[in-house]
Amino acid sequence: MDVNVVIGGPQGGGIETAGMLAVRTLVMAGLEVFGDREYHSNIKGKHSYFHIRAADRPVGSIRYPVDVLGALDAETLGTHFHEVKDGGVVVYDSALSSKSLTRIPSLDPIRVERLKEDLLERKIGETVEALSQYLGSRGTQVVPIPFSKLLSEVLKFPNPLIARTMNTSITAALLTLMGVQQEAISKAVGFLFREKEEVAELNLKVVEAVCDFVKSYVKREPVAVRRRTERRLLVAGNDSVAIGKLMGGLRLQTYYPITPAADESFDIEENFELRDSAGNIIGNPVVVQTEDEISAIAMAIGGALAGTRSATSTSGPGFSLMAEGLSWAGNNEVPVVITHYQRGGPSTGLPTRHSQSDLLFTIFAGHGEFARIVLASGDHREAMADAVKSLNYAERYQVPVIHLLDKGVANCVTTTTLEERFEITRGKRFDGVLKEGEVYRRFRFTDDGISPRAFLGEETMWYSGDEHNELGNICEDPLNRNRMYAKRMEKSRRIMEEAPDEDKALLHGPERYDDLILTWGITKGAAVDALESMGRLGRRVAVLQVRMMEPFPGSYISKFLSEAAQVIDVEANYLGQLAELVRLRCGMVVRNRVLKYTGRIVTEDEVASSYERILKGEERIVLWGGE
Amino acid sequence: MDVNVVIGGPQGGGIETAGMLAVRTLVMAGLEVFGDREYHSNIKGKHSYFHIRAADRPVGSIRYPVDVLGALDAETLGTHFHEVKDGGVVVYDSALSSKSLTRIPSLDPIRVERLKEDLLERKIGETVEALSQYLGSRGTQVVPIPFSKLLSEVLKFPNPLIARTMNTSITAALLTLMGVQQEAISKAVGFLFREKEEVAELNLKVVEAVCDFVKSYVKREPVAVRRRTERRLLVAGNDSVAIGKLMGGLRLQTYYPITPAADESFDIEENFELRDSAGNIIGNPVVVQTEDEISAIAMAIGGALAGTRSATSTSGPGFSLMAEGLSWAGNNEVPVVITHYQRGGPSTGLPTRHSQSDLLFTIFAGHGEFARIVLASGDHREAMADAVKSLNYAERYQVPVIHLLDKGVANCVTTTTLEERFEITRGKRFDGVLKEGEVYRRFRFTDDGISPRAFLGEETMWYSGDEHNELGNICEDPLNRNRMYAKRMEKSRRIMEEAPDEDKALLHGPERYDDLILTWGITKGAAVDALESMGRLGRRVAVLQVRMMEPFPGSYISKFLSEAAQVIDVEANYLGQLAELVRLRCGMVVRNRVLKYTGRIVTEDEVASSYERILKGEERIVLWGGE
Amino acid sequence: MSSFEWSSGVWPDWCQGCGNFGIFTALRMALAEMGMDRKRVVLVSGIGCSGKIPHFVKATGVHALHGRSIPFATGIKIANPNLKVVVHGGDGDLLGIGMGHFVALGRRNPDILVMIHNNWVYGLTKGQASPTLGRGIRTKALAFPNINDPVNPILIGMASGYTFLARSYAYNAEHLKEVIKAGLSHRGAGAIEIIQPCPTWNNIVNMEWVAQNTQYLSGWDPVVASEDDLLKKMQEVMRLESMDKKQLGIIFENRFKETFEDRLASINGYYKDNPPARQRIEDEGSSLPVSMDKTFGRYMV
Amino acid sequence: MSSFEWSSGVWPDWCQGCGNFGIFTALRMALAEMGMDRKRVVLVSGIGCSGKIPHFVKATGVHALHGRSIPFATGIKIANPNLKVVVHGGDGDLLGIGMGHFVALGRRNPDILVMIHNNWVYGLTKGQASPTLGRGIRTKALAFPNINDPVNPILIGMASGYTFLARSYAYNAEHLKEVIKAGLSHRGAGAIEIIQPCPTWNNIVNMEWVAQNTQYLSGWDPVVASEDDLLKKMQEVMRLESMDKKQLGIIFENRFKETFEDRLASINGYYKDNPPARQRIEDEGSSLPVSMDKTFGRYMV
Ligand SMILES: Cc1ncc(C[n+]2csc(CCOP(=O)(O)OP(=O)(O)O)c2C)c(N)n1
Ligand SMILES: Cc1ncc(C[n+]2csc(CCOP(=O)(O)OP(=O)(O)O)c2C)c(N)n1
Ligand code: SF4
Ligand code: SF4
Ligand SMILES: [Mg+2]
Ligand SMILES: [Mg+2]
Repeated sequence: MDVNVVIGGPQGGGIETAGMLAVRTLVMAGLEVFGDREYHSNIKGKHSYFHIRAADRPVGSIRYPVDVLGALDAETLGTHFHEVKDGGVVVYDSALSSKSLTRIPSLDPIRVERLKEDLLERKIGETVEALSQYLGSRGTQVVPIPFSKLLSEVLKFPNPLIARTMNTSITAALLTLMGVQQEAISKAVGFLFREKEEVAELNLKVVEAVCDFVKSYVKREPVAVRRRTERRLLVAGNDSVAIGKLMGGLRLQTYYPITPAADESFDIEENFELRDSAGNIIGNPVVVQTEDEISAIAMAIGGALAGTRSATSTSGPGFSLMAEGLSWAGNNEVPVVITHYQRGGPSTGLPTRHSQSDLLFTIFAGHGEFARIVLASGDHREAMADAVKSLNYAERYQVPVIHLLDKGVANCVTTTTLEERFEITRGKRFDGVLKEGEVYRRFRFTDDGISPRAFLGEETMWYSGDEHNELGNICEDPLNRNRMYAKRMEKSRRIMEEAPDEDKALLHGPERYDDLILTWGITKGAAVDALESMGRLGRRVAVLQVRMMEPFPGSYISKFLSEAAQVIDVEANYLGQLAELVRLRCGMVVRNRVLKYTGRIVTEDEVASSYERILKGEERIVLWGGE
Repeated sequence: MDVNVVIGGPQGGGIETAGMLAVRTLVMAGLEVFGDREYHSNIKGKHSYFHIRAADRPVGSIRYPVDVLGALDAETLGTHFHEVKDGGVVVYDSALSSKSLTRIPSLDPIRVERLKEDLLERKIGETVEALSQYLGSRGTQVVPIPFSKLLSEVLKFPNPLIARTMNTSITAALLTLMGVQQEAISKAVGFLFREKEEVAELNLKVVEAVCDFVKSYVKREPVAVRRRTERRLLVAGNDSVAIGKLMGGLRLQTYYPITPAADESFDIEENFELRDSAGNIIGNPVVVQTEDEISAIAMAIGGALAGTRSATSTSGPGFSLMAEGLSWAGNNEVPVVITHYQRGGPSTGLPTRHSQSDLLFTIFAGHGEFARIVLASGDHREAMADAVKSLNYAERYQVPVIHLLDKGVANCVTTTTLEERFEITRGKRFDGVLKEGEVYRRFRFTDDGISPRAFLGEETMWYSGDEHNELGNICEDPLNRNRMYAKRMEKSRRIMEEAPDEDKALLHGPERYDDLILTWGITKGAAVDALESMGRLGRRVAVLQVRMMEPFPGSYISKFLSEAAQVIDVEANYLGQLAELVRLRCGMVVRNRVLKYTGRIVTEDEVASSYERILKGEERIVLWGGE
Repeated sequence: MSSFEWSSGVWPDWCQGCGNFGIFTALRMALAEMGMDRKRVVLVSGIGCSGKIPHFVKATGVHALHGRSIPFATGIKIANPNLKVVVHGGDGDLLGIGMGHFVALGRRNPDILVMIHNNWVYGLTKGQASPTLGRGIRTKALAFPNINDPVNPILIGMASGYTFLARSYAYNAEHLKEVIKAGLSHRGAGAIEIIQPCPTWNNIVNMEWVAQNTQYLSGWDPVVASEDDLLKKMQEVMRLESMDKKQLGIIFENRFKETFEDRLASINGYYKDNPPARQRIEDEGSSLPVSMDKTFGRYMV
Repeated sequence: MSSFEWSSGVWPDWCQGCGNFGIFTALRMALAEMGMDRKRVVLVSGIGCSGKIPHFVKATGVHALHGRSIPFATGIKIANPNLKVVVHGGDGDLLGIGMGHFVALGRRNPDILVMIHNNWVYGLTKGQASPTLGRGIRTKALAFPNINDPVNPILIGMASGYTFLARSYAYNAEHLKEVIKAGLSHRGAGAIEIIQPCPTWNNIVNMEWVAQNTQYLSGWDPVVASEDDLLKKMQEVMRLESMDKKQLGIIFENRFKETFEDRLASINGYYKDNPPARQRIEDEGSSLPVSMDKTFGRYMV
């Protein structure tokens, strides 16, 4: 089983709940689920949708065309109808039938033009009615449901309530049409509204009424519920990172609100009572909303100096503002973590859309030279573990760590397994022993280049953004300069020597391969999912997902690349930044690049078909799928 | 002739004037002069010195050991004595004789330790007296002059006045000892103090008295005064850029004070009345000191939108803060110029010292992807011309331009010739013609990718940091996104195609060479000056100075590199950032790297001797010369 | 010209009932009634729901960076003082991340009017506390009651040297329009705090709250009568601002301070006739024939 | 412990006659007299001549970034409220580039004392006008008289919610010491404007100027007596600050406002006993045994 569903409607119109309801239902039915949220930089009114894929094997991407489309408004129908499989299912409120598809004020004028052309070409009229006839004629099962009538007649709901439960209605209908049992839907509803009993009850009634009504339309096999025993988490990437940070000992999170990072801080704030299995509080983090990102990085540094595991979480514009603070942290060997969720740039760009276009910037951000770690997660499980690793790396090497994520990971939801314990390494600590007359030297030269760290309050010490001597006092002496500079820089070499392979890169697929897909971040999911269909072309294909971006595991990566006949870079930016980085660090040219910068995530089929096109001789492929 | 002089003393103690007096005198004597200023991040008291090289051929670097040392204090003697040639000259106030060399509170403890060891090893006592005996024993001409006595007896100067003219005294003495005629010194004094008649007079008297006294010590040939007819400018790089900007039509400069950039803004402010040859005002720029660098870039962008040639000038920390604004300018195709003078990093680093460590940062700064130009000047003449070019490039391609300089160029002084006219190209302008009902589209798609630009006030228009349509209104449509993104990015290709070779890189030395020194910025001067001595090793050596760093002229550079048996990268940073960039853009590995990050500029002899060491098989050489 | 003609035609994507609609309406009415030349009107905005407003207005719009609308606007105004430059931003934008620039504007006093869309929250990022939210208040999206004290834009504005300060209410378009007109007529740095309900995130400040917690100024003369009157007026403003209810209307106006444009002209005699954006900088593709001796004489050897 | 014992031994590289020497002396005297535990004292500074002071003091020093000492300090204080955190910065640092943070500190009211080394210039970058320099004044390095209005740190501080505000003079070490001691004893955000002569760049503010333009407060009670007294006190402060002469002494103290530490404790019951820097986060190299159900139950399926 491998089903793709889109539920769309106006932003703020309950799409979020609809999507989470569908996701949870499908998860409860024992399926593997991956859900992608797409929304405008807008609070209410613009088009938004949830794309859900459910399968009986783990998935990390979405696919087009979709099997089922649920529309809360006419805009959704006009926008997505062309993405529905012939033979698929389309559900909407029959009240929409007479609506125009093109006279919709929230629709971008460019989109209106394109839609008009499309309708004209396909010879479809401009109403929902006309569209549904067209779809029907292509074998699609079109199910306009008279929800209002149904809910007012069966449940005696007043109009506003009908509007408010429209999302549940549509979702219940489409899940039923997919063959999902009512019980699973009801369970999910119960969970989602667990804190609002009344709301839950109303929605449960809606589910009942709708399922009852839709039953007769069901043409699909019932989805068999698989019982699973292992405990899993259903999370967005933001949640994953929050959980990882909490498990990893984070106790100070600073942030300035920005999409798609802010939810993580919300999460930490709400989960703040860490309890052990006996129910006792074992610590609680402080989350501080700062006046700007400059303050966010500065406060996090302050916390780190005081010995607290500290992090800040941001996206591109905020990260730009942190460049100066990052450079201070580099100079002062501060173990601070910046969680950076990339979104569409440049500038404000596409603030709620996906991107992987800050890779090179994170590696070189901040004036001057200093060691840093940039660790990029490719899925939700990694995001959680890497949040812990980032905190560990930071303290172990006394360097700033950038945990690099993207809007894809941040906002997509999926299930992941649970590690109950993570390794925590706090690095070299000052043992409190000083000889008579000796003064604690924060930046003492040592054999391994790491100075024992005392926290503020444990000893007197100095920090300075200026070049400094071992004590931390300003020093412009050229020879001290050479030594202190090298002490900081040589950490990169050390980190590379000591980092485990799994932190450097992961190979997915066969160990011996003809061709290799090079990728990172959420795009990995699409590449891995595409392995099977790519494999059908007669060549062995594997996916190399790079994780450590700085220091870059050049020779480790080179080894994999050099074993491939063709390397194909797939990522969500214009330049092919990972391919550029590979050229810089490995001296190898990856000419084949499959790129997407529309702000929508790369899909499984885009990877598969691009691979095919590359085999046929194309070099640079620019993708554009998804609305 | 090729003479090197160091004049040192406490910061704020007149070293600046002493150096400029010596420089001007030597220039007036018809010599080619290059002067390097070294000073701590301190206003008064820490050690500071001016290193001047005078030769009968153009020079762009300094050399060690030096021929003459003039010391205003004991610290200078202790710090620099080891840099004086055997047979050189050392001048100081005889009143210093009994001073200790090591008990000096302003001296860095690390330096004290090293000095003590050095003195011990050389078996020198810890006083100035002892040192001067040692130097005398090595054939150095030591000239302690009883200035106080001289000036009080001959000129009847009171003590404070003696102190205040000590710099002129020492300078006059050392110039005389070098064989410079009194007339040249007096002329230079007259010029330097041209706006303060009384001070000029006093100093002229000092010169007379000192020259008279020193005459008998002179062992050198008199420096023959060469009369030169061509008009020249004696400038620091800051001045060069200021002049270039004014000639280039800059009319709004915003800045937040920072070393070593701020002097440029002072310069513009003071030169603000641009007059034509008839003496009429032809325009005057506005210089605004902003509340921070974020504001500086934002205001400059504002000015550029209004149609004013606008720039801001900064160094590392300020540039870090401008990353977000830069990204906005990239997204909105704003012709704004950032003049970036690199200094020692990371963070506050060595704020008054030289560095070339922001190269990769300037290329990748700012979140998201967008086209920009990074143009690096290698000397004062280029700095001036490139200031104009930067303004031209910015408007022609509607991109932000980073004019990349370093503390070396900023603060070193030298002469340069004068171009009285520069080309000015303002790029594609909106012609004011709109069809009935047509609205001006700031971001119109055109064949050459450049939209005709209207200034604010000429039409209504929109700008947005969000992705936008042709009108400039927010647009999240994926296909518009792809087009608008590509429109911005493809400028890089166009720029590379159209840029003249001289803006890409310059080859110095023989056109056919065995080995090639790869370098940029002020370091070019040392490499070019070293050509002659490197040539003596039996191999043909040339210097390739890269100027355009982004977009990078990969194939142009590759051609030069591939013709060399050995390529040796020389620059003032730790990584060898230009070599890294070459690897990234040309795919060529430059293994030999000569690097200096003490904050002191690379000298001619360091290049020459490093080349020799490289030929002998060393790969990475870290330099540390200069105090 | 009717206010309708000041609509760009771009669909305003604010939530139903958002106070920004009221501001949008009042702004257009003010521009229309004042007969402004749309080419000369430049609306500069920050990032936030509020920051989108320039797209909807048929005048020039510069949708700048979060917190940086003021320096963008200042650069525009300095380069071309003939433009009418107006700033729109959220409370987070102008008084949080942008506070440094907000204060700097007062110190310069250019002829720029700043409209603060005050909804007590970060609207576009989903309802976090903004700097104007009262301590102890917990709006919809907050996990805990707010623990920061609010800033009062009027008091901060006064301490920063603004020469025009007013407060109005987004749903009273008529009042707001008049206040905007007064602000646009004032020469110097002005700030209008606009109480802007955000029905989506701010469940405290609704019409009822406004009815109970605001009051229209009456009998209040905001204008500083003489330089000697300044202290008294400022003390009075402080009193007004410490009242339980927020005062609506023009609160403070000081006409004695030179604008930044005048100050620039005072040190740069050519500025008024020849501001940067109006200057000639080339002559048939060449730089102007500068006299080296007169201009750069000090560098010549 | 004598004040001498609070010297680190690093040579202070200020110019002869610099007011920073006075501040350095007074600070050490205050720390000595209060018998502070040097390990618990953290001096956080910005960049500038002023910013170097922590290097010279034998306590912990964090020489941070230009304009960012306040957020550095805030982070330190939040992580470990048991530290005594003091901020030193220049007028440019704290009131120019750092103004946004200066205001934010007032809104939070943590127990942090800010010392503003006010010399009216950017000392370390060679004498440009700082935000406190009066309009029309032309100090040594300026090409033209200053065209910006000065900010008054006391008034901005008051508008921002500071609970302790004072002014003193660098060359009156005794007075300054007492003011610092009062500031260190106050619980909450405090700011001391220290008139700090800069003989190198500021040729206006010298001893004579100070003698003629300042006056020691006498008979002034800075303490807000009751919440109802607040407005009156603030109005009075405004009067004091509009006088021709700068008032020296403690100008304003409000003891009614909770500190940020208290506020954090109010929403986070474990904060006081268990602040971030004191929390256990691992158990023999492993993360603590968090109860998944109790803590992350909402994500479980
Ligand atoms: C540097 C930066 N940080 C964060 C953001 C994310 N952001 C977008 S809007 C906004 C705040 C909006 O609040 P406010 O200024 O009050 O405007 P409102 O939406 O309430 O009108 C923020 C923080 C950003 N765009 N840029
Ligand atoms: C981001 C940044 N911009 C600029 C500078 C350069 N800078 C160093 S000190 C200083 C200003 C000093 O003035 P002030 O804060 O008044 O301190 P003072 O030297 O007068 O004590 C500046 C702008 C910097 N270090 N960092
Ligand atoms: S979130 Fe609030 S401020 Fe933003 S558009 Fe909606 S109602 Fe208006
Ligand atoms: S420049 Fe001014 S503030 Fe700086 S050390 Fe010298 S006198 Fe002090
Ligand atoms: Mg707001
Ligand atoms: Mg200062």
